[in-house]
Amino acid sequence: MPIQYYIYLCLALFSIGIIGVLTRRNAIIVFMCIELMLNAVNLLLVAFSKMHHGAAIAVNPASQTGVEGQLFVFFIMVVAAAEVSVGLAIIVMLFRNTHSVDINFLNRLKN
Amino acid sequence: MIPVLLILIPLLTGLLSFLIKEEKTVKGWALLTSLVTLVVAVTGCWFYPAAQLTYTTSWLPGLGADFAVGMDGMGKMLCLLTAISFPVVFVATQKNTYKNAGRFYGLMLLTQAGLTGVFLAQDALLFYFFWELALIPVYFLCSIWGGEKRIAVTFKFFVYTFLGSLLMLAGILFVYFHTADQSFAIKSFYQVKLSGAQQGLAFWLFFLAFAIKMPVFPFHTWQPDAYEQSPTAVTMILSGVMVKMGVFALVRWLLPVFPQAASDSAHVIIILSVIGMLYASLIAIRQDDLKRLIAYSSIAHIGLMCAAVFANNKTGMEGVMIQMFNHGVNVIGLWIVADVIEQQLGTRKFSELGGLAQKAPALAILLMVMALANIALPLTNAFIGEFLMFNGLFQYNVWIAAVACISIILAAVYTLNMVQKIFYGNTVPATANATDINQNVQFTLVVLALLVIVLGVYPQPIISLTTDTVHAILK
Amino acid sequence: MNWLFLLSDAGHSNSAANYLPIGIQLIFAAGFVATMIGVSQWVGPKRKTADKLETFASGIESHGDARQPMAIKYFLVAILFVLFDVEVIFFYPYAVIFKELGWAGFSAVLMFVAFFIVGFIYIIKRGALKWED
Amino acid sequence: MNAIILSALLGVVMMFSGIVIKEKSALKYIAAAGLLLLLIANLMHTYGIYQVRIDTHGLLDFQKFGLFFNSIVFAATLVYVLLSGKDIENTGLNVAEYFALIFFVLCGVSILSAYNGLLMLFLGIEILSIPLYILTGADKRNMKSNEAALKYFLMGSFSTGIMLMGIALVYGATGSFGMTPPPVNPVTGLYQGSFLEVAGLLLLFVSMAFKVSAAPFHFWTPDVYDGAPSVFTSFMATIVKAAGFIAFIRLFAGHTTILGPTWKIILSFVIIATLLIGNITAVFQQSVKRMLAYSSIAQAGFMLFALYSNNDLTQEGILLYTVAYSLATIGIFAVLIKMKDYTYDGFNGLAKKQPVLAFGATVCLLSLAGIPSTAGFFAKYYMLAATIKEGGAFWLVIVAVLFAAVSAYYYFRVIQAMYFKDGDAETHGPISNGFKYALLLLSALIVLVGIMPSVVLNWLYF
Amino acid sequence: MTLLAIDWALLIEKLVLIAVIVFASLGIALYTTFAERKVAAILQDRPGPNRAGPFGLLQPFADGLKLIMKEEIIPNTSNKILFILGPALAMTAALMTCAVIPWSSHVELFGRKIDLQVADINIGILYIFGVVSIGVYGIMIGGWASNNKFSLMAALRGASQAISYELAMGLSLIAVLMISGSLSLKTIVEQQMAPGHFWNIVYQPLGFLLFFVCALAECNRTPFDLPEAENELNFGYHQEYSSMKLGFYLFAEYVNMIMSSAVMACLFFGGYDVPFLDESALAPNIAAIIGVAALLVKIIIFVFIFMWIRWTIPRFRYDQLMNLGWKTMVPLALVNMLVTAAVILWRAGV
Repeated sequence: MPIQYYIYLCLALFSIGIIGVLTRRNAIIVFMCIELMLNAVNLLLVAFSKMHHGAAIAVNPASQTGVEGQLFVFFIMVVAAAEVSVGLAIIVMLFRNTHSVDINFLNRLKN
Repeated sequence: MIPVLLILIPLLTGLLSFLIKEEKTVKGWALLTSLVTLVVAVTGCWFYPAAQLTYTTSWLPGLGADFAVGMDGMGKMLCLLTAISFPVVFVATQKNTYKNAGRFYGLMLLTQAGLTGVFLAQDALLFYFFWELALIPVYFLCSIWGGEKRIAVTFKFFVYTFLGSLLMLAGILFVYFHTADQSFAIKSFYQVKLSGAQQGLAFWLFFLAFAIKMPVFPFHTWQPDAYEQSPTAVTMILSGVMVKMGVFALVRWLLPVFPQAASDSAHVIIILSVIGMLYASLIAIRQDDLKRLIAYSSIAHIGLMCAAVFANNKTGMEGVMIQMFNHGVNVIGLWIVADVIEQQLGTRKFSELGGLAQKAPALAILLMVMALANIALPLTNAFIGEFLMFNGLFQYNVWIAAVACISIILAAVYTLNMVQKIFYGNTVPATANATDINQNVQFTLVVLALLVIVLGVYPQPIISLTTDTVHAILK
Repeated sequence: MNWLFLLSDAGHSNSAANYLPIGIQLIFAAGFVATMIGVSQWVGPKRKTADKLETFASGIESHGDARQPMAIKYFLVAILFVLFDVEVIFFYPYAVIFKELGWAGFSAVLMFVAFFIVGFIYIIKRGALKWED
Repeated sequence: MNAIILSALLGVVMMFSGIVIKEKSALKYIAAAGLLLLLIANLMHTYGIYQVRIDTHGLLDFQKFGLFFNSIVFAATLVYVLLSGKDIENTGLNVAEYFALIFFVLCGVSILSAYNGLLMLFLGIEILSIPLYILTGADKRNMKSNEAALKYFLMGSFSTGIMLMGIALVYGATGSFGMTPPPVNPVTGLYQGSFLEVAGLLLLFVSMAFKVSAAPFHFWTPDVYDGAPSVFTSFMATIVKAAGFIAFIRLFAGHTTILGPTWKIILSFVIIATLLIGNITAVFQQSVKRMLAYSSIAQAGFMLFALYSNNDLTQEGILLYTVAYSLATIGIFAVLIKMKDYTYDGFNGLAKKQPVLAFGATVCLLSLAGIPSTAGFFAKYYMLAATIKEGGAFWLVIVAVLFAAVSAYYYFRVIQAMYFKDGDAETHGPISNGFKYALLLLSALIVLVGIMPSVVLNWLYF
Repeated sequence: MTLLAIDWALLIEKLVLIAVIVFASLGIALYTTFAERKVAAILQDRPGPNRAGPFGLLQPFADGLKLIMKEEIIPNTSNKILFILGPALAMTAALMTCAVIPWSSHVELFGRKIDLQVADINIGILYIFGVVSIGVYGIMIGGWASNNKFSLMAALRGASQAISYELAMGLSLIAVLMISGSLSLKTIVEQQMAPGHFWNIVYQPLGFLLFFVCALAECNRTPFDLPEAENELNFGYHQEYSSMKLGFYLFAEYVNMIMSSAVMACLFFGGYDVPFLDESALAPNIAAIIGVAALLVKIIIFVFIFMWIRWTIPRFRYDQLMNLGWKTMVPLALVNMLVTAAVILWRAGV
């Protein structure tokens, strides 16, 4: 499949994530949207990695090009996991204090 | 070594003063050290060859900035003024008491260090450093020991001058990057080649800073309030020495570095100055407050100096040199009188004063000398300066000079009006129990009056001291 | 109909075509489940009463919402799982190629395991895995 | 390499020392000792003495500049721990963990100062950020702290998402995560950047602007800084921010030309917006802590000049800015934490009750305002000088200078409150002598750097 | 025309295979329920179900029919969509697992070589892990949607138990992967069949033990059946369910049991390999049939062991269960992995 399809798909997922972050009010859903953004990137990276790999092995069959893209995905997964745990902990902590996961009330800090 | 000493002595002794708790001790200490500085300054001015009056050591080699200080004619003269002013102020205000006197005198001495540094700096960055350093202690002095509205007023003063100096910093940097050898040294600045537009830009950045400091109309609004609210000792330094920083900087840093822009803008600035002179004089006539009157009168005098600087001819420049020194002497004298009146009688309003001459004849005589000097009557020191300056202004443009001359008449009006209202007429409740001035004040006023008269008759020392500068500038 | 070409290149062992049967099976399984639910819905009797539709609490009337804050321990397990599972994920690629990496790779993994264990000991010491109250 | 490994290990050590050592007050000494060790190890690396040699395959590139930045950061953290260690203890129960997290942040800093490739940039940023989310929420019972943590976390991971998208696009366009600019077009003399790459770089720019809180991506900063426990705000606002700038500059050093002349326009817009919003909003704050939060945005505006100019003065400048800004902010926060009331009025009359505190705070504030003979002056000086040297943006310098004057307004309000107003400034309990000496030492340091910046900078040229 | 390039025969072949495997596993599962009751009866020394058909052999069909014919009840306070989604997900996930299990090598029919494996993907084990984790959603969603305190409690327990043991399971598998060097189940089985190689159980006894315990826990089988601990949580996470939805939950459990037995057989017991028999010497079709039979036998043995354990060993307490999972299984699995790696490297003489 042409690379454009992957780019479009990933951008669509990414945009859904961004729109979700900007419009939703539930902290958990916002959080999920962020994860969606990260996974869109993962997908894109793998697609690009494959693309570069394909281009490289056409020239040199032993080429390792493209490995770094997939490697990056691993790191993103790890970091996402770390973020998930910290984020969950924060949301739980907040929930225990406020009994709500609505981020509208965050405006209270303004004053 | 002399210039370094001139800066270091007040700096270190000032820092030490912070540690002294006893008020009496610190007063004596401050007076002593300022006298030492005076001795050093006098020695430096007349007893040392020029070669020994510069000192350069590496400071920021990466930036092309050195710790370079040196005394040329104008520097000598202003250092002398600074060195004289401080002991005079200390003696005159000996009887005033301050909370935390240690800090007060410490900050005063730091101010002296800063001022001296400004006059001696031979390096643009160093100059900027001292320019700001002189400001900070004054800010604290005024804000802690000043009058009722001190905080707001001083803050205005501070923000104004700080803004000005930041603009100057931008200007300094601008010039710095156009110097041939990327150096802040004054020589490099003098040799810098800038196009007309570049000169214009940098010129105004510098000028704004100096204009705020002097202050020139329309940047003067901070000044009367600040003078009124500051403790008198600080006001003396502010108007006697600090405003000279502005004039000094015009001569030292503006004219030689941007000759083209200076002559291009001269017309605007001179007209502004003259407007300022007349405006300040007119307001001074309407004043009921002694301090504010002196403040406005000071604006008028500074306006004349600024105009004469931009007239850019030998006569005018010589006048400026003389007047810088003399105005300092005169205005300090006036402030001392104002301080005495305020301390003794608790008021500065003319409407509440009168007939003081009967109670305090010595004060009356001495004030009269100062007042006449303020009008620039012949035989007083100010006469020669103002005469030369007007002369220079006439050479520049007859009409402008003619308009400016009106301010002489106005000066006579408000000064004599002041003298009359305070000293003559009937005694009022405030002055009924007044006594004559104490020994300290009498001594300082006599010294100042002597200076007024001696320099009025024989101004040669000052003129010869500064001829080299005048020549250098006009070359 | 571009996706259908997936079917044509089933020769490679590592191509998207290998996953197509899984897709078919998914459709098959989901269809089966849906049918069965539909059938039972259709066949079963429908006599609803208020008692039937209440949540069951052993015959006692149930109070309030069941979705109340629960013990933090469960969250802790979830969080720890996420962390450690990701660490485990790293062993998989290693396990596949560890022979090529040799002892150097082994020492690197030892270091990784050391970090794993350090974290593990830490959570145990901090009492994150203390279940009995 | 020394610093990265050692800081991670020290973090682990701190974690466990919390379990082993029951005496809470001993922890800060361990942390201080650890920092000292870290500093020494980093200096050794700077002089070419390695404890460990690891082939990073070009992922990390240790340059003198980055190593030196590390040293500055470690030293600043040491000062921070010495000054505010006691207050870190008072934040909550998990003291050892706070120190451990600080070490992990430092690990992120060390990566950011040496990264060479987008992978390491990403890792560094995350290693830096994640502990901070936790530190922000360290005051568990305090609702404000919770909210700040959530906000910081959501905003932080959002910007991470954007950054990753940027990285992915750059990777798609160039086929590598390296930072070497693409080849120059022989005809136009410009770098050839495809649409993907430009889009990716812009996304990277946005995300980095988020991290360093440059307008218009600054909005999370005041709330987070305000809500976080003050001790950690001070850490976040200084060391972390400086590290963000280092990363920012490294990232765009080679890439600016791809964006062409638009780059400078965008950047000057961002700079002016940052200065404007930071300064003007700071003027209207009633709480000193919040004012400092906004002023940190304003300072970020100044640091952005380093990005704008990007010449030899920039490196020295950003280092000096880091020193000046970190020291001053750590100092002023250390004093702020001691205060009971964070409003301006809470400082009224501090000079009478606690002259040493007031003096220390004054020196810090003067430095923040950029008064000569304090470190802050040369920091600003370098930024302006670098920009003027770059040429073409003198108007930007003038704007910056005007805002610097505005900044004096709100910094001096604190000084006014301390020295000129009467009041009963209350502190939390008595102030220990150790704290006073440390504060005086800090003031002396600020003045020393302010008069002789070469003591700091000469290291660069040895 | 891309359409022409489609291998229609392959498509049909796969469809048939899928249908056979799915229905076969459903059938086996059906009879496993019967077997469970019989085994229980035998162990408790009683006859067990024996009325429907000879030896009660029609009993499972009677049970199934009953479940279908029951009334659907969806509680008022529940979340309707999730309530249905829960069991559907559990069942679908259970049915999906069998896609990557190699039932035997291949048969040759109509001149075609037909693999007896739905999909030979190179990440087979990861696939199983993925699908099994989706099963946890079934439990969690069901418990949550019921809006019943007991259900929710049980679902939480179930989820935390499942994820805890998944960790140990993943770790214990890595040792097997090191031996085989592949994530494809087919490759793993073929390696064990290759001459000169033994079954992995010989190399990995500890790994097998760990995996077996985890499999018990993943299937919520006693002694790890806390999610449906009748005497404390009424009936567990599915207590609000009735009719076929309940049936799905019960069924899914049995299907899972069979599938984990199959996976264990493939990973540790040579899959469709018959020991001491050279399959390559036989005709492929016969070998395939023998293979399927062998695998089925292995599965049945495992299933029997599962049941045996159920009726012999009492249930764990929650804290015991978690302690076992985190503090014993995980470290043991790690050690097992490292030792395996070291031994293999040492033997390879690198």
